[in-house]
Amino acid sequence: MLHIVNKSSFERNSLKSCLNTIDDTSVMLLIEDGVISAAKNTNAPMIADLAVQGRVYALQGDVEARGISSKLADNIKLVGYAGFVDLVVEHGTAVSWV
Amino acid sequence: MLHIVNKSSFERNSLKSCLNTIDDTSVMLLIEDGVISAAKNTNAPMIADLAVQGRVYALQGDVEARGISSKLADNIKLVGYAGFVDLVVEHGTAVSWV
Amino acid sequence: MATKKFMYLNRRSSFGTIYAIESLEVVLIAAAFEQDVSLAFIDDGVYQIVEGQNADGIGMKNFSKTFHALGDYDINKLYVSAESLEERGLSADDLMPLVYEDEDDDWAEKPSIKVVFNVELSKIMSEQDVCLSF
Amino acid sequence: MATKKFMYLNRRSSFGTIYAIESLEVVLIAAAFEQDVSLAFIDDGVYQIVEGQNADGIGMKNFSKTFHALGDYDINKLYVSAESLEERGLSADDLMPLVYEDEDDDWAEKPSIKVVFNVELSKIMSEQDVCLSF
Amino acid sequence: MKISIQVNEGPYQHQASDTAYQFAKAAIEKGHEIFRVFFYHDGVNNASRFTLPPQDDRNVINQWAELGIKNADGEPELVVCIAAALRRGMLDESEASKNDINGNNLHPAFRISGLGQLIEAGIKSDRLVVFGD
Amino acid sequence: MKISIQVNEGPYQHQASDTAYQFAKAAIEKGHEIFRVFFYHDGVNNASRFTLPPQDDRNVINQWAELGIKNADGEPELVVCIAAALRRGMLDESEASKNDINGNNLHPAFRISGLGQLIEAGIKSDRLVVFGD
Repeated sequence: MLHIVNKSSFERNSLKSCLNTIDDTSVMLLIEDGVISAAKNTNAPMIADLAVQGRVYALQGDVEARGISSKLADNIKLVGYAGFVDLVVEHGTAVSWV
Repeated sequence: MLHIVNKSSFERNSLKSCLNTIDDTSVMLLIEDGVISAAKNTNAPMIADLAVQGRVYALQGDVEARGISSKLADNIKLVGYAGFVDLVVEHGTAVSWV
Repeated sequence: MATKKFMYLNRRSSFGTIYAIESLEVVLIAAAFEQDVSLAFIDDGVYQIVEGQNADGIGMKNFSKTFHALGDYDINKLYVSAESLEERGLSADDLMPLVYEDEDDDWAEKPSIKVVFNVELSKIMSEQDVCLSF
Repeated sequence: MATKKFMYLNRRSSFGTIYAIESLEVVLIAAAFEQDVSLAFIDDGVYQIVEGQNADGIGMKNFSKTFHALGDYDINKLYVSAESLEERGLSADDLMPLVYEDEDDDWAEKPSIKVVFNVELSKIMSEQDVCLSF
Repeated sequence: MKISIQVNEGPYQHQASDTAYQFAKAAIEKGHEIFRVFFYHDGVNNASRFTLPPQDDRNVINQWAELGIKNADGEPELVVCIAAALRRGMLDESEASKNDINGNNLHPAFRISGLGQLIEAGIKSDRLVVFGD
Repeated sequence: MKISIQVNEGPYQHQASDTAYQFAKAAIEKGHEIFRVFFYHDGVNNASRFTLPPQDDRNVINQWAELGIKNADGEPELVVCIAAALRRGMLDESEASKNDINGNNLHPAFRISGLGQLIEAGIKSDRLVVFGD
């Protein structure tokens, strides 16, 4: 599955809820304000394990818009909108944690 | 001052942010999904100190709508919309943590 | 049409936003399509099916009773997060007694609500073909 | 008209919602009313004034440069929560160098941004007459 | 006391407009004056005369209209921000014709005006209360 | 692959519609088929022909319209939920006249239909992706 998180983990509980239910074979894509969770900050440990496994993606346009390109946490994979489409195609059912 | 919180402290960080800046003379009013924070739950300790001081109000209609009338944490004062108006009148500047 | 597994993911309470009621509107329409339908109540979504909601004081429509109709439409898989309930000081007893009649068991009345831990929820989610989020 | 103390409370990042840009639109209009204007950046609001935002990749308008105009309108009290910065792994050096010219000090260029701890922010808020939240 | 209100969200999607209405109604019943209600952000969508809620639900737009909040000149003080309104498709007759749009949707109990009206409300009122998401 | 999209929020207030549009555009460019875009909740406000954003900003409504998402019969597959639309003041000519409303605001690149269209999109598409608040 592809889990899509679009909110900052500082503002909302959606990243936490996603992490509570994501299984071992699914990947996560951070979009919109969700990319804030991909920056080096006090919330970064939440996704560190998943990132080490290469299972955390972030939408590049949103990362650049928020001025955090140079502050990304380790092992985050950047994708564009075409990469977003590929993730949807490759990973089966998409779950949006809106 | 009157601090107004309208979101659940499980979903958002607004109650926490309000508590970070509320001063000793201000009161807090929980409205809409903010009343969820007035129920006995794992987040209740966040407002316990303020509630003991008689400084936490919750909007009764919202409490009843969410089915938590019988589960309110201690020392929460219920008000109707008229009481909401009185709080605005009596406590000076209103700050909404939308 | 092929049968697919549809999950409706509900994470917000009843009245602060319209997502709860408009989610229920989709579920009622979905019943006509004879798909495999599951509802998940996570986070503040558990408040949607709490017993004793009364919206008179806020001038809004109380739609929570509509959940009782779901059983008649063969929608009887309502998964509720045990962890979400517990955090909120709630238990299964605080929820509406939603039931359905099991046609494979002489129409015995059975509960529609299943309180499940996140690990089970995770497994149920992974079996879905479509997830609609509200 | 009487002079009042207006605070603009910004708690969301720049592009996920419109609140940031529409808040800035109010602030620019407010300048014409010669009131006492303060801006507070708390929580993800601190991202509004981070240096190096580039919205080309999401097809949206990059309005962050407009913050540089505030000094020309005598809006020079931008309070930024130190705790919010720190949680986000940011420091004052990561913010845009927003300045104004102080007419009481031979038009010397001074920083508009003041990083303050919550306890100071609390005091500043308590002095306001009007708080507009975005 | 003079009280003004800012509404940041549209009808139905969020409770903000409902709560703001109940608050305004209670304030009027207690003898206070609602100086102005300013609809900003998606709040501008509260002013649509096209809104058709289900029969058994409240009509948020008509509720506001029935409060009859007006100034001494009889002008409505339910004020819709023009910048926010245009980018969200809320038009009065004048804006529609100015932009060559056939039709308009502003309810006559509301009027469109600039952001200065929000600042003015803050200055001239004893209190300003914000309702939003 | 056949992909459908659900949009839960209106234009400008949230990024949801922008992201959904960029996703749809990228999918089409990669040779996939967008079977349907279903606008639900405040998402119905993406279909207003009255929308007038500032000159230097994107026009979210026209962006969607220009994607030209249609079915084999040439009908638009930008579908607006009728129940959500009526309670938010989004009307086509037929709904307006049925309800004695003077005027309508639906952009011709969109059509109004029932919630069944969302379920059908879920059944007939290989993927359904939700964009919201």
